[in-house]
Amino acid sequence: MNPSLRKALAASGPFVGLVFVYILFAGLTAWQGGDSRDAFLSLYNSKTILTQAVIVTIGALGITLVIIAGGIDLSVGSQIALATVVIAWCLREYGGDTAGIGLSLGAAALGILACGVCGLLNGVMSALFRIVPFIITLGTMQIARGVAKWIAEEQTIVTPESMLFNVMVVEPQPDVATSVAPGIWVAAGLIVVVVLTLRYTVFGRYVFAIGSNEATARLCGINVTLQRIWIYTLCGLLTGVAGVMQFANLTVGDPTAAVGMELDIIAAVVIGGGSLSGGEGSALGSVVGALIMAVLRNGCTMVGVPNFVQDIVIGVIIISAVAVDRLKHRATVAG
Amino acid sequence: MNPSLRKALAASGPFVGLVFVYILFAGLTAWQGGDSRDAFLSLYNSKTILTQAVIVTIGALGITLVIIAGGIDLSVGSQIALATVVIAWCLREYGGDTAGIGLSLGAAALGILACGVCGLLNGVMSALFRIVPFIITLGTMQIARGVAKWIAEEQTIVTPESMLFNVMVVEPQPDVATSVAPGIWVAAGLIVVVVLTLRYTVFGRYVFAIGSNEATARLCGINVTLQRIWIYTLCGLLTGVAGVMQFANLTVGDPTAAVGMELDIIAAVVIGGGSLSGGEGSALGSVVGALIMAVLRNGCTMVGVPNFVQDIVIGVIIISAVAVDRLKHRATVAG
Amino acid sequence: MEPLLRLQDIQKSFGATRALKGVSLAVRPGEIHALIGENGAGKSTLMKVLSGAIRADGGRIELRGRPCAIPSPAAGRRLGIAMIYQELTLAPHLTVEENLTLGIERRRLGVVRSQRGKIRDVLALLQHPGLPLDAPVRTLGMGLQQLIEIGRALMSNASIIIMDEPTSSLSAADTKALFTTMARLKEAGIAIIYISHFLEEVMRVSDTYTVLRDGETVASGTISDTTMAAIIEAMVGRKLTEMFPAMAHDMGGPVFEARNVHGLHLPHGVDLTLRAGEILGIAGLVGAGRTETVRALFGLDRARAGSLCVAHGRPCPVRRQRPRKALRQGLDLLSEDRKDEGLATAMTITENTTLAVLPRFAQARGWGPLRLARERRAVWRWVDELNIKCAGVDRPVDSLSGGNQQKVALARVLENDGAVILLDEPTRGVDVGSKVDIYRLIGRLAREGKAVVFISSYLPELMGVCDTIAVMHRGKLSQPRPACEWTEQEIMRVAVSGE
Amino acid sequence: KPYRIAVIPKGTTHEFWKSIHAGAAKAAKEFDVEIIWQGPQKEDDRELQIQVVQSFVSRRVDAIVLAPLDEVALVRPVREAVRRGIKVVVIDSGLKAKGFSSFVATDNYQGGRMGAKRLGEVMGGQGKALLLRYSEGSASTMKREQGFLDEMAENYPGIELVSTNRYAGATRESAFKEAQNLLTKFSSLDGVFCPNESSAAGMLRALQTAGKAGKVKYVGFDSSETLLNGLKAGEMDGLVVQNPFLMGYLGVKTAVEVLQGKKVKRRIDTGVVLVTRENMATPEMVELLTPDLDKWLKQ
Ligand SMILES: Nc1ncnc2c1ncn2[C@@H]1O[C@H](COP(=O)(O)OP(=O)(O)OP(=O)(O)O)[C@@H](O)[C@H]1O
Ligand SMILES: Nc1ncnc2c1ncn2[C@@H]1O[C@H](COP(=O)(O)OP(=O)(O)OP(=O)(O)O)[C@@H](O)[C@H]1O
Ligand SMILES: [Mg+2]
Ligand SMILES: [Mg+2]
Repeated sequence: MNPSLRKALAASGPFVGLVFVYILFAGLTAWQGGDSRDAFLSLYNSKTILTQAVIVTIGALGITLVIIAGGIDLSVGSQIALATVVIAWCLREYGGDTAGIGLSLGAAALGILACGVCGLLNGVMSALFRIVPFIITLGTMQIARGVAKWIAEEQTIVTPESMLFNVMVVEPQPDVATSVAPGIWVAAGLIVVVVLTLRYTVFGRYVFAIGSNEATARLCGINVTLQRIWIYTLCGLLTGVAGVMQFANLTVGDPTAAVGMELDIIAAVVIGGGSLSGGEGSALGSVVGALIMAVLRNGCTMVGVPNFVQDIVIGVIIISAVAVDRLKHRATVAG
Repeated sequence: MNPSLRKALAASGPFVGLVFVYILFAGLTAWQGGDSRDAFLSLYNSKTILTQAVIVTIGALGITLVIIAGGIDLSVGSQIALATVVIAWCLREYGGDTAGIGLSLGAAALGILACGVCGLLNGVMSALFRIVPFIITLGTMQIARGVAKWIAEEQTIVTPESMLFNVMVVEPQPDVATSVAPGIWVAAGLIVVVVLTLRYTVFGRYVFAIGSNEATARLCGINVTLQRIWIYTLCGLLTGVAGVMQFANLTVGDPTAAVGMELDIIAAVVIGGGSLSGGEGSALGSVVGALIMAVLRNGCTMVGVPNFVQDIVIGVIIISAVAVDRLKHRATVAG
Repeated sequence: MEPLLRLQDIQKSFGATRALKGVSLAVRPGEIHALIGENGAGKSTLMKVLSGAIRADGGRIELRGRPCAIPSPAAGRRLGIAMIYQELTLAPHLTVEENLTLGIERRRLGVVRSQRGKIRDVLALLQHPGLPLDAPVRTLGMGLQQLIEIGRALMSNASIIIMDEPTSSLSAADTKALFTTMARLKEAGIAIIYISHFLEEVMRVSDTYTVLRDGETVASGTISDTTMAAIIEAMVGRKLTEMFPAMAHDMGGPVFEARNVHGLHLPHGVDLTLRAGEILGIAGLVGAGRTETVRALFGLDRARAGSLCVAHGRPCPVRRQRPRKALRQGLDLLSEDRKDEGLATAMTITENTTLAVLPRFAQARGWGPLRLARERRAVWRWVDELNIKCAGVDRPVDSLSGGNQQKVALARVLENDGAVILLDEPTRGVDVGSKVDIYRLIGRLAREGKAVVFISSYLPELMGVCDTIAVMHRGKLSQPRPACEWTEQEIMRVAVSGE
Repeated sequence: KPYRIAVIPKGTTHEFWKSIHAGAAKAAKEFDVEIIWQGPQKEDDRELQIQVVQSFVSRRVDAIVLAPLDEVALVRPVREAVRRGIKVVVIDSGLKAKGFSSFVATDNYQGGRMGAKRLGEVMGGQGKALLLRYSEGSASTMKREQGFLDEMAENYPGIELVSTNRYAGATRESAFKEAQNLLTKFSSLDGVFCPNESSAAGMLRALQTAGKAGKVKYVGFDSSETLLNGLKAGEMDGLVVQNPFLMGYLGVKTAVEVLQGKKVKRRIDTGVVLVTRENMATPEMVELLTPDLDKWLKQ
């Protein structure tokens, strides 16, 4: 088979799922009629879905790297909370009534950096002590959350007006079709960067190699320890960007934000074809996974089905995504 | 070295930790003086700590089995919520103003059974499809939560008075030293059962064998698939008992209960010497791990330190417990 | 000509095992140097030292006359040493191209630059120009994977290429292509160290040779000055008559029959009959399919066809065989892979010994509590009888030396007390003293009327211990003949050529 | 020796609780007692709040001032506290128990009606409106929601309530997402009501990001910096405000009186007021809305 076709097909699984979910809800809302009929398919709603998917998408980009390299990161949710708090603290301390562009960007950078440090710690500890990353990141999950509460003095931090507030506005200029939240552009940019990195750079190739067969990677002269530290740090930095988006959403620093979001993000990666045993996964797949979750959430509200249906559907989708993948693999091996 | 001594020493790590934490807080409260000085060391407070540890302890017993066998279960928190809801639903539907003993026990049994079914599903799916249990249980985590919300119609379920309410009363008869919550007796009984099962039964030995080296287990004629289904089912049933305790604590069926508790429980098991790569762990160790967490929580409230300190301390303890264990192993290998 | 590479007095120990006791070797540019020795002689270890995968405990490495250190595989590659490992070391999810260039990517600003031109040259050299570069290697067969492994070594502009049994899973055509390639590399002045058990191939392609035995150099020279017989003599070496204690035993009627066993991959149509008290040795080269035969009989690997019958029981199709069932039939297997399969090394001696028969030690037909005291007594019996050196039966198995670990694995088989016992390389990685204990034990089993299959790549022990010997060649088992009718040269000949 | 009184809020991250804290601190200073401020951080963590109460029972404080997260789940620990001779004053939300000394709270039902009245007025008595509920099982907000619905049904028949069954969840984050989706679904909306601070803040943010702030009539409940800014900017049309500062103050004061053996009322109303853009600058409103918290907390 043509190789690029093969790759496309492999990646198409989640994409087909996305289309299916979208059509399903379009059908449901149409059948239901009333207000929700056109609302779901409207351009504005698409923008809403995309905006809502931004945070999980960016987080998923980071975790995709980690998962491809055979690791896991449970501390992402806490890191996002930490980022919102650091940003808000920065704006409150140094901003007057309104924070200028410079300060806003500086605060965002600081938030991203804080997460980068968390990632660095994850990487160093799991590489040096050779502890399962599950435990390490379970620990940093608690620690990052604690530090966030500390900085915030266990409150939400209210900040002066800042340009960051506008990053997640669904439609900055109403009725302009191309006007979408700046956060979407950021996410799009990062997607491109991560996709290109994974596909075309030496680093990206090493990520796959380490996850696929660590011993081989070592024998081929790859400094696995160093690469792993890099991978976790990058994941942290990306998580930090997701944190900036979360802050833009909340407009306050909230140390209790994003509890459990790591599991959402991991689910997105897995739905998108990532394998927890490493070596498999794609940034685009993870993005599609995040979109599937966002469409599900949005669609459920549109149709007005209760939350519990949403929970159950997400659970079933996670399991079947992986089961289908496994059966596909088995077929390949047998054939 | 004497073998039982060896085992005792190996298990002593977490126990030393527990004593350390207890003495630390005794010291802190004494130093702080005032009312909290005697309060922490009081009999009543010990009862409180034990009562508070009951749920995590029973949950940890189940997960200990799973972790020793080389698996993981993320659905425990949701299962606990499901159990509370099933019990409450049962009491509300069939109880009048007060629920009799028979009904109460029946409801509890039903709650336990519901979790057993979740465990069975986990086991069957991870054994048959050979999907990483992380994903399977991530899926059932969502599904169980959704079903709980469904049954509860997204509300808390208020129930008539039932004898179950008394299971977690810290001191049923005031000022009687031996009067402790019935839940503690239940937990103690289960601890004994699980310890004996792991140590003295064929099944317990198989649990270790599967986690230690699955290929060997297969070579020795162990039906690994079947055993694994058993292990997850047992974990589910134990989780169900934890759910009964949670219900006794809340006295309502709460579909949003115990979010993230699985991570607490896994942390307890890991602090108690369980290894996520399987083959290692002990029921007593996990119990000590759960107690460490309970003492930490209680002590932090007693001393009046903020929540964030507690979070950070727990995180540090998780990581260092495992790091110390790893260094010890390395030392053994070198020596 | 000045040697390109000179190894002097290289030593390496793994715990108590002295894998290399002081090996020396010299290779000149444009030379194919054969490294020959029995299983476990230390060939792979020596080459891993050379490539930087492991560090030697002592000795000198000189490259182009200058001493150098090779602390890591990366360093080895920089020095121009490329290695083809015996166990495949590919990243299964990566594509052919990615595997070929792994670790030697050409880059500009971190971006990988295509080396397709060079890849095409290399594949053409291997006579597989059409290999799909974008296919993940796990979708390719074993043979092609081996080719990619070879290709990766060719990619790295190496001046020395080490090939550790490159042809063990290559087809005849690919093997021929590889030899052509080697000839071209040789013309280009590249030195090749070639490890193979296929002595005929070795004789055909190499210029010089070194024979290793038990971690020492025992012979070296030019191929044209020697004969295959002389090399085998050097490999097999010592006289060990006293090593094989004679245990008189009688043979009874047949207790085991297998007909026409086909595995998924190997073997092809194996027939096997065992009599009570018979010790059947199976010889063969690595990869001949001996392990797969006994695994299929025991139900550990899926089989394609065949039937078996233990101790006059009902015949049973091999496809339906399961380990549990086999154990109940009285069939038992000692795995060749002690560390990853044979033993749960983190568990105690007791637990390992009784794992297969545990319900026997529990009350109420396996449902009740274990009788720990009785279990320990049973294990102590084996510890005494097999002379297992341990600090107690509650020590974890990984605290024991390799030989004693193997005895624990044997104790498990003995505890099960089956009528037919399949021993796959029971003496691999075991020191000489323990080997004698194991031989004695095998003799005792036969005396008790059990039928034993003894797989080994070490010919003297087969000759010394077995009643009958059969030889396996590429999945086909020869007719068993009494051991006294074989010579080692004869076995080697059949193993290499198949007739 | 001064009395020690534990004050246990529902959560610690909302500004509402900061005001309660300040009020309690003021009372503590005034009556020379020591207060201990501790609570769960997420407003749906019943389990943790139970543990906090239990720990204070162990610690044998003299009295507990508690804002229960659940009107049933907290009954048992409160009963245990009472049995061990600890006085309990319940604030903010109801508790289905006997034995506690007094209930100091806003009349939430009236508050809900007040909000409905304001929304009905600014909408001119007609149009489509929606109610975004807070979280499952919270007694106080359920009363507000009920009051809102009753007032609407009785006095504003011209207003169609298009959605009353969706919950915002316990955090701003969850409220924001839910509100975003609801606003998309009901594109032609004239009025919105939210029953507490986190749901109101989430909704306000959703209106802002959807570009509908100021266009949709919007009445919320509780005050915070975020919400007051919204009011000032004309993005909100009214806030039904409780007096958390007073609630904290009266909660502790009542507890002290109980401890001193004085007789206290079973039910103490702390009142609600409607804040609008017009009246928010009056001195009494300023005092109510932005009490000088730091004065009481920074010591
Ligand atoms: N990592 C290790 N740990 C312990 N012992 C080892 C290790 N690697 C090799 N050995 C031992 O060192 C000895 C030499 O092994 P080596 O693999 O070098 O043999 P070889 O000559 O390549 O054999 P073969 O022909 O089977 O490949 C053997 O006894 C082996 O068991
Ligand atoms: N799943 C597989 N697919 C393809 N080839 C395989 C597979 N498993 C094993 N092989 C190959 O089959 C051959 C037979 O291996 P086997 O282990 O049975 O040989 P053996 O004679 O027992 O050798 P040894 O002396 O190493 O024990 C080897 O070349 C091996 O690489
Ligand atoms: Mg070798
Ligand atoms: Mg073999």
